[in-house]
Amino acid sequence: MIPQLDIFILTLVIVCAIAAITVKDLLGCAILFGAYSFMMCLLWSIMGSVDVAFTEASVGAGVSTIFFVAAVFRTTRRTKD
Amino acid sequence: MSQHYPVLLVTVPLLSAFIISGLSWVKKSLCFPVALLALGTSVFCAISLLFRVLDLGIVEYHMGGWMPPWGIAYRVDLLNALVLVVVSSVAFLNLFATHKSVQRDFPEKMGIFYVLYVLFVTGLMGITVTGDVFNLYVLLEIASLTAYALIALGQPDSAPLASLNYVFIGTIGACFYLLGIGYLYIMTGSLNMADIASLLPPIYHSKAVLVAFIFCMVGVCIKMAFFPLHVWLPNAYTFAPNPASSVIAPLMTKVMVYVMIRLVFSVFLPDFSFHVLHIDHAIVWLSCLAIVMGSLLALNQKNIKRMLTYIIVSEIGYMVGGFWLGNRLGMSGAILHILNDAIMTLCLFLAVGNIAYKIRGLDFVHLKGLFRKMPITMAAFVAAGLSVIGVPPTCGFFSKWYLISGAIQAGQYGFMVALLFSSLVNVVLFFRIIEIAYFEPMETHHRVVAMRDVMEEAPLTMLVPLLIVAVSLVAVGIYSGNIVTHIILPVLPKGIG
Amino acid sequence: MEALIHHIVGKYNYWLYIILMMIGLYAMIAKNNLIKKLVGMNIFQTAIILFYVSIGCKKGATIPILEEHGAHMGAHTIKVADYINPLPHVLMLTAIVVSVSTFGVALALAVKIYQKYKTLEEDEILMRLREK
Amino acid sequence: MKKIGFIIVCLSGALLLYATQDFPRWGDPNSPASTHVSPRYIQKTLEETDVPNAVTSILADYRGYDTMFETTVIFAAGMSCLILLRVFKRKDEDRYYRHISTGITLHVKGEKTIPDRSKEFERIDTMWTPYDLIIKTVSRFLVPFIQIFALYVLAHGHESPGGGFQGGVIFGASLIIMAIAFDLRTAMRRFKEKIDGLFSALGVFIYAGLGALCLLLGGNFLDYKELATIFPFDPIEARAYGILGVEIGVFIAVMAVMVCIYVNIASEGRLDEGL
Repeated sequence: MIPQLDIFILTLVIVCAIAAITVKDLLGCAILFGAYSFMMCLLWSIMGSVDVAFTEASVGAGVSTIFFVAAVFRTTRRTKD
Repeated sequence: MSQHYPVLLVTVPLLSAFIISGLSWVKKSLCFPVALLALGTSVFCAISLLFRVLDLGIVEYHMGGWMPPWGIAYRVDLLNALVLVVVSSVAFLNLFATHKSVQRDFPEKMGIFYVLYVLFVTGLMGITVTGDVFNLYVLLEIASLTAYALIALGQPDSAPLASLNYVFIGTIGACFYLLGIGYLYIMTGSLNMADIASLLPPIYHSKAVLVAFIFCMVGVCIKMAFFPLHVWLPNAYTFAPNPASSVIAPLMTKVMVYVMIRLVFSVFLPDFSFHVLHIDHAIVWLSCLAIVMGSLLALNQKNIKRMLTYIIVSEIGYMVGGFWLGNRLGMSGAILHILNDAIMTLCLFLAVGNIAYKIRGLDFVHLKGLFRKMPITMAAFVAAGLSVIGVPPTCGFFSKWYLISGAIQAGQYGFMVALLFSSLVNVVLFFRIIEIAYFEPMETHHRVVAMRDVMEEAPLTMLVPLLIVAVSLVAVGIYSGNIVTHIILPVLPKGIG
Repeated sequence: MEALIHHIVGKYNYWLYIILMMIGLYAMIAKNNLIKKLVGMNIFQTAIILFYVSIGCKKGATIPILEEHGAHMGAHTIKVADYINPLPHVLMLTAIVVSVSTFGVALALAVKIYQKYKTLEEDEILMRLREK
Repeated sequence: MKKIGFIIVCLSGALLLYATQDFPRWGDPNSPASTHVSPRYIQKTLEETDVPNAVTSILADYRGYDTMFETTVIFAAGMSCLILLRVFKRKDEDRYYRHISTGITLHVKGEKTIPDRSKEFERIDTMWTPYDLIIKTVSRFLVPFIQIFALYVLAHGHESPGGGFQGGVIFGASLIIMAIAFDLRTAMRRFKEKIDGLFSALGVFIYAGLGALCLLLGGNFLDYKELATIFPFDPIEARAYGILGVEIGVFIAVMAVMVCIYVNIASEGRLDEGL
């Protein structure tokens, strides 16, 4: 594993996390949240836990994002914070 | 077959949950009998297990035949067995008692309701019986997840919001617990309770173990609604549907108190918790605060169910404080109170369920003249109320007696004063209800009925379990001496004075 | 200086998981929108998963999938230090599943709340409740 | 609230940072976590279970009991979404139909209906009309491949990353893609709600039932080596096949539950219109 890559992805994860909770649009939040999950999945596959990374890629970045978008579709995109 | 009791206890309801879920699409009327049969089997297994443990000592069971540090093991001692009997019988009685109101309130979703109910009980029993810290987390999540759903089925206005708040706070609690066991894992490399306990003593002074202890305890305290962390409980339990609240309220918090006791006894060991950390005084003072604040907030309520939820908050203070007194009397009082409080809370909530089955609202104004309308239900309610207050023949008196003697022995007079204060407040609370229900005339629109004093009791299937519970209040009280000497005292570890 | 760098490289993964977890916890407590709180909850859970995965890590080891021919040479040829610790991975598979289940149920609850109040902001909902 | 939140967050963050001082270094092969319990899994997995992927063997065998409850959590989530959102009474809502040849839309109120599958009219959603030829065609091509990949992930879980859970999620996702690209009604016609409910229970039932079968054959719960008494395997192989069996159970349950949660959220429990 390459430390530079590791640190780069760790930074991206934190940026995505902060962006996901500050963006003022829930649909955008859903997509950023998917990106966050995907970055996390990359991080874990760098650390060698392939099974966890695979699960996170299919669940966190895949299905939860779909649930999220479906819920936003049924509710609203508006958010005050 | 008898060596398989620990696992049958959990897996019979689990398997039946899937059968019920299948039946709910095919033939709804069969769901209830299957659930009843499954929980009845668990009651049988739990009681046989208790006798087996009394005869043979600790019973172990290894899942998949793998030895403990590698596989998951169940380890049943008298404490587990006692709590298992409580959990299974409370769930069984409540299932039987609330069938009518489930039928009335959820005609279409009855099957799925029973699936969630049985899974909830499975989760609680799994928490109680397990000897593996991670397995405990998974089962905790099953119990919580089903509890969220059951609570959200209540009042359509506020129940979903209360439930969502419970989701947030409950998840923080469960995650703190997970983090705590992560810290234990990084320091010891094991997940089995007995194994961790044998590996911990050399590293007692490590900072990570201290933080692990704090996070596990905070997580468990959130789940059991210990006073400053209780904010989710009153709303969630008040707005929950009656058939669900009368199983969640008696069991969830008590099982979490059990988890706290289990963590102290078999993971961190009393030696660490009492002699290395010196936090027992602080926790006893916090629980005094919990008792006093719970009672005061209960005084402030105008809805009977909401009042009961605050009484639960103060009862949690009894158990936690009694346990952290750190002597044999206080600890046996706390463990006995798990049993007693489960029965009392069940009785109170079943009575409230019966009242709600016949009357529109549960505010105090709706209770006027209820003694004439539902005398049997109200008699059971009063019996449970007397037990909460702590009047001698009922079981509440005995556990309170142990707690108070424990407080005196430990020199914690503040805790004693808090207990007495809360008993006084309970007197006010229950006599206020008795006054409204007995002396005030019935509500105006019932006046014609009131003149003739027509009894309008809940159906027999709801009354009989209520009466069984009310009788067991007294029965457990009478036999509490035996329970303490034969079941509770042998559980306490040696080093406790 | 050398010691400091040594220290940082040894622990930075643990620090970053703490930062992530605190972001999640802060969002859960301080955000007003229910769905934002949910996102915070998920970040919080994922941070704990990151922590566990970091526990399992071993420098210079490969993924915990053994090569088949190892079986014929006997157990003593399998060097433990060559493979990453698989136990935390298993625990975290369970934790991921739990987090997606909680997420699904919480979204269902949020949809139900929206049906009733037509808003997802907590203060607006509480205002509606108080008006009644 | 923001200030209180900030204080709580800072306090717990400081506590956690304080504890990291005593941690073993990151990636240290001699830390207790890597030397106490886990070496046995790595050394013995091939010998004892005949599965090269240590994660799969721990997941489904050494700690299989956890995984059974993990699947139960998923099942409970599916049932919770169903009971929370599902509306069994059909509400008389406004519906829109499009006359296929002319493109005129009809607005139908109340109970009067045009049969949903009549040849001249097609039902369209009130909020959202997914009508994109490219997406439909591409998803029609992709779905079978996704499903085959899901089955591959399931079957190959012993030797490579993956297993029942991941496979089930991917298979469920393929059904969800169908629901998004066409519409919810089309997908639900292929995969009926009743079947979905039965599958989700069946999957976990397979898992727990296999465990109970081992118990009936005389072993402990989930002791797969007892399967060798009724099937023609030797005990070690029996463990590998037992793991495959429970993975299939997990696959079925997860697939069904993912679809169940999605359709209930997307259609607010009416299984009628939705994303």
